[in-house]
Amino acid sequence: MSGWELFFEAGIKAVAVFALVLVTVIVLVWFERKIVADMQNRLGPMRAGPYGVLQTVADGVKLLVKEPVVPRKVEYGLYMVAPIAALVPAILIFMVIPIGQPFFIGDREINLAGTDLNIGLLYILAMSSIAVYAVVLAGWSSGSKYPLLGSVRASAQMISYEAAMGLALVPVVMFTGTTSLTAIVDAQAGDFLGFLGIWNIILIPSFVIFFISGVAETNRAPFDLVEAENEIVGGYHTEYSGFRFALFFLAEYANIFNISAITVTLFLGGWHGPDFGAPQWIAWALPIFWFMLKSFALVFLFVWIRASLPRMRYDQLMSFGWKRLIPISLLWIVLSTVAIAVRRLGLPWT
Amino acid sequence: MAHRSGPSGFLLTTYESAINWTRTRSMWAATFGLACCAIEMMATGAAHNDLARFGMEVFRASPRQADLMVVAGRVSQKMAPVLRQVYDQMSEPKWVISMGACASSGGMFNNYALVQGVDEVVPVDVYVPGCPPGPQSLLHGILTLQDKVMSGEITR
Amino acid sequence: MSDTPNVVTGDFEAPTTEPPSQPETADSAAAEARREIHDMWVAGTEEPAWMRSYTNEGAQEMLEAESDPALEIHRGTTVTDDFIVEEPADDDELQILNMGPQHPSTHGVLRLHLELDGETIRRVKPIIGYLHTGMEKTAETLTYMQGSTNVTRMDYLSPFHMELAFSLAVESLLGAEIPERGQAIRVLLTELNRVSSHLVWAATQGTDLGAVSMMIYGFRDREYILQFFEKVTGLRMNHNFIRPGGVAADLPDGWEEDVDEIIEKVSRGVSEYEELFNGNPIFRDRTIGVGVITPEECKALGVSGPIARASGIKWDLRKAFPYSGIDKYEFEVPTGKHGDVWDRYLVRIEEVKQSLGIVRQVLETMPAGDYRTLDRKVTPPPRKRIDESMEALIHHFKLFTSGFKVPAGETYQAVESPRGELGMYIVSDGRERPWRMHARTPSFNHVQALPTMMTDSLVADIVATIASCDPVLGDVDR
Amino acid sequence: MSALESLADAYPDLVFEHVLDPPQSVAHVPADAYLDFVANARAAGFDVFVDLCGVDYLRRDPRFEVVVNLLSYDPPARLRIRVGVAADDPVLPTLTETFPGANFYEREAFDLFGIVFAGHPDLTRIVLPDDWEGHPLRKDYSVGSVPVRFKESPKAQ
Repeated sequence: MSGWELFFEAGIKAVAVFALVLVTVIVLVWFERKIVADMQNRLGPMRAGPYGVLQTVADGVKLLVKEPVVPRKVEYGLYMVAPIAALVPAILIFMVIPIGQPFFIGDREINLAGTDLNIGLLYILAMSSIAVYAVVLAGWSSGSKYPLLGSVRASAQMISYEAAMGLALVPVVMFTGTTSLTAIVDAQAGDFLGFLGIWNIILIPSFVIFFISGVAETNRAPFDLVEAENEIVGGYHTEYSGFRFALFFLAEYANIFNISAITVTLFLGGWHGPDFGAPQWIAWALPIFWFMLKSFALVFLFVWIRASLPRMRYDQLMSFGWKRLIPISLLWIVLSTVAIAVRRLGLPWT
Repeated sequence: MAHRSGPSGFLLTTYESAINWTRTRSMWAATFGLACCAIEMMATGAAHNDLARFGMEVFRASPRQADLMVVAGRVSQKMAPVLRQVYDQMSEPKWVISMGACASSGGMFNNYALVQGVDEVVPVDVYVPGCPPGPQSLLHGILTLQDKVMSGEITR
Repeated sequence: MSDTPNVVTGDFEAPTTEPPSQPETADSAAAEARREIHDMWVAGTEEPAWMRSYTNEGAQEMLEAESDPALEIHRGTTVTDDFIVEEPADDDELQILNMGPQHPSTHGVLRLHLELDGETIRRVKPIIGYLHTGMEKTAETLTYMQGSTNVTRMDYLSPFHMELAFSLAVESLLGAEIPERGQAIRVLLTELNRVSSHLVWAATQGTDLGAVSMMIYGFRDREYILQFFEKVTGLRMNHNFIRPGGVAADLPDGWEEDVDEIIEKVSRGVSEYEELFNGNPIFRDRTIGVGVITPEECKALGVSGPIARASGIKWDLRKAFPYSGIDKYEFEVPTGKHGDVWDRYLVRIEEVKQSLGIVRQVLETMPAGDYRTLDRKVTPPPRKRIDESMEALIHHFKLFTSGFKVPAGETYQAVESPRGELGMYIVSDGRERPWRMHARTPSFNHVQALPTMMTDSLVADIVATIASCDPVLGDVDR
Repeated sequence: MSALESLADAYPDLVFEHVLDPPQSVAHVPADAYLDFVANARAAGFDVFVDLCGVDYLRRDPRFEVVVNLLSYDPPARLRIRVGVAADDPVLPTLTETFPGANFYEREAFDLFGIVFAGHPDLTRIVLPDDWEGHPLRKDYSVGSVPVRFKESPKAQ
């Protein structure tokens, strides 16, 4: 294996991930608008392409050609950097998620993930924290009051939920014994009684806490305090327009998909799923299909939550994070430890 | 076609109409409700009339991200500077629909308090008549605006 | 404006009095400094200097911080409570934030001047007038016949109540008797209007708390009622249907089925809202104990309607001073205990059900007869007579061009609008046009009471409190 | 004894009108007894502030009138207080000490009629811009209507 081949492979993967993120976001936004519309007895986008499938394209291109206003009072450098700082981590997170079964070209194994980091989980936690910096910086650098309130809220929210998110992952690591996402998916291979996948979903408290923190991490309803339209107008992106706003928009939806994909990877068996004895050329694509299906099911959950729940208040959000999620995570870690110990060493009195 | 003043090469016109297509299909309105008409504007966004069909359910609270200002209701002398400021805060290209009799001409309130027509403050692209205009009238106004944008009648 | 050709509603002989000099404003240097801080909208980044000098907006400052009895009442700190210790906040820590007039949750063009300590509101000052339409002046130029066209545009969510209050006031000066069917139609329409107004409240309350679907649901159910209104009056809003002397026309054929359908659909919708909200822990957390106002404060500030009822005052003008034969129908007056947003939610939802009950009773007991008074003085001749008789045509023409004369006198007539006591004070000088018409509108008091409800709450609670007061800015500014 | 009767006993000189439909009582109060009377009315049971507005009678003396509406919840009764205000010195004491709810209404009356309420904590214009000249609801103030112009018509050019 030469260096060129590695470079080539990495290049293709990077481009592919970027393209995948864009396509997913385009589908995702349309999906969300259609689902929300259906839940509200409406039709949703209908005019841009058949059933409005090109709606996101129209939005994106329009924002691209729209005038980007830079208000007078901004901190110029940070104001410009913030949208990029929002989007880059979103794409970087997606780089480590395995979206399908590894396959072989000749004797070369191609892993269907941007890269297989052996510290994948830590990497994800680190990257998602950086994404919050973008929000904080955007709010602060706008030099205006509503964005500032938004960024203050964002930092408080990050502190509360980052901790819960990290703690929720500890039992997963303890059960699977690895922090590599590929290895975690592999650990969920096989089935139980012939049809139930042995997924990490048995760690239900972890799953629930991780998903809730994920919703908070992506600033989605009911935790969308950062951009609460009815309270602080647009929050951190109030002063952004044109393409810079589009980057925030893109990052938000990419993050939604990321959280769904990570949840699928960690708890729902990743790309594992029945292959129904399909022929080789279909069986190759089935894992990707399962992965996407599971991810979009979770995205649907995101949308469902958004369509039905009111927004939480600042202090309630904090107390929910600190007084509920974190203690439960800690308790669950202790229980998991005991369970693992029992599984390995047997009951103490036997 | 006589009134078209933009570039005339084939590629450029195609590009131009593609851009115009995206603009018409994704015309985000600023939440700028003033009076009775604002209620009808909200009703237009609701289930029965569903502005979302045109990709317009995205009401932007921040004018910087909005393309369209629907001046829905009577504009008082006190509100006029604010209205102008919101208009100035919107980024180009931007359009204005004057919704209802009061916004278009002062309506039945020809008195000291009201600006007699919002076109004294901001340039208006489409006037929607009615007091208040029903959702169908507003939709018609929006479609008219889209036609005008599409045909290049309004170039910004 | 005064140099333009004008219509003067009074007589010209009167001496013009110089407007009295305005009281001295606060220290101009301090005001100037404040004005620098002040920004009109969100950004505060683009306010050109000419605009500031044009509107002189900054002059509407927060009150000086000295303790002033009225100010204390405003801030809700007159309640002496041993547990409350005033935290001295440094001026540097406070920031002034303008919410509105263009803000998604100020229900139009309300502007709130907030003094924030972090996210906590220390002081609030509502600034109104951005929708001032001069309707009270316009009313002096319109005949009584045209008057309801004007008033119906005040509170655009409950136009029938505005028309009813105006008509009742004019009728009490005229001494006109309205036939039973006309009264029943009035009750039917006003109660349906109460339901539709409360549905808009439900929509905005939900959406302001972040439940986006509620917006659509509320407007969806309201649409059924508006379609009925359109069928009856020809307009979806601003109907000008209830007029002095009765109503403009009889109900259309088949109205019973329509009303029946509305009752069924709206009841279903309301039970959907309850499903969405009643057991929802986030909704309860967001509303319980938020925006509290006590009965004493309600009385002193003139707060009425569902807000007063939610704080425990069992008072409904429909029970206390029945109008338009509403005492013939049975209904309950729901009350709350705590006066918070949650109780207002419960009270309003219950009011919707009670109103639907009244509508059901009207549907079952609609009397036959005339829908307007037969007094030829105020009622135009029937359409058929105009074709036959020249006198009728002239009478019709005179009535609609110059209106009818109303005996001199003054009256105050109030109805229970969806927002509270809606009063109409009319002074007549015996001619066709009111000498003075003043509308006592409930939202005006509610906006005034906002500081009392909001002080020391969070930004998110402000939004919930405004929505629960359900102010209509057309009603506030007139 | 009802609230109204006790009030009438306290002020034997005052003129009370009783209107039956709708049931309300009207008291004509001289300007110097105004504040005192309202405070007594509140003590007598009319403790709900309803309304305050100005009226311009133009040719009458006193030219202005301030009309205050009070309400008693139990028993249900309305009291309307009418106070004349002279045109050359349109000053009345403020009600905000007794009823904080009078705050906005007094500002409105000041804004639209130019009646000054002495002692009001923040007597500024409320519905009109601060730099407005004149008081529009006075009878000698024009409605301010502008003739309808059609922009495309040749005359308007």
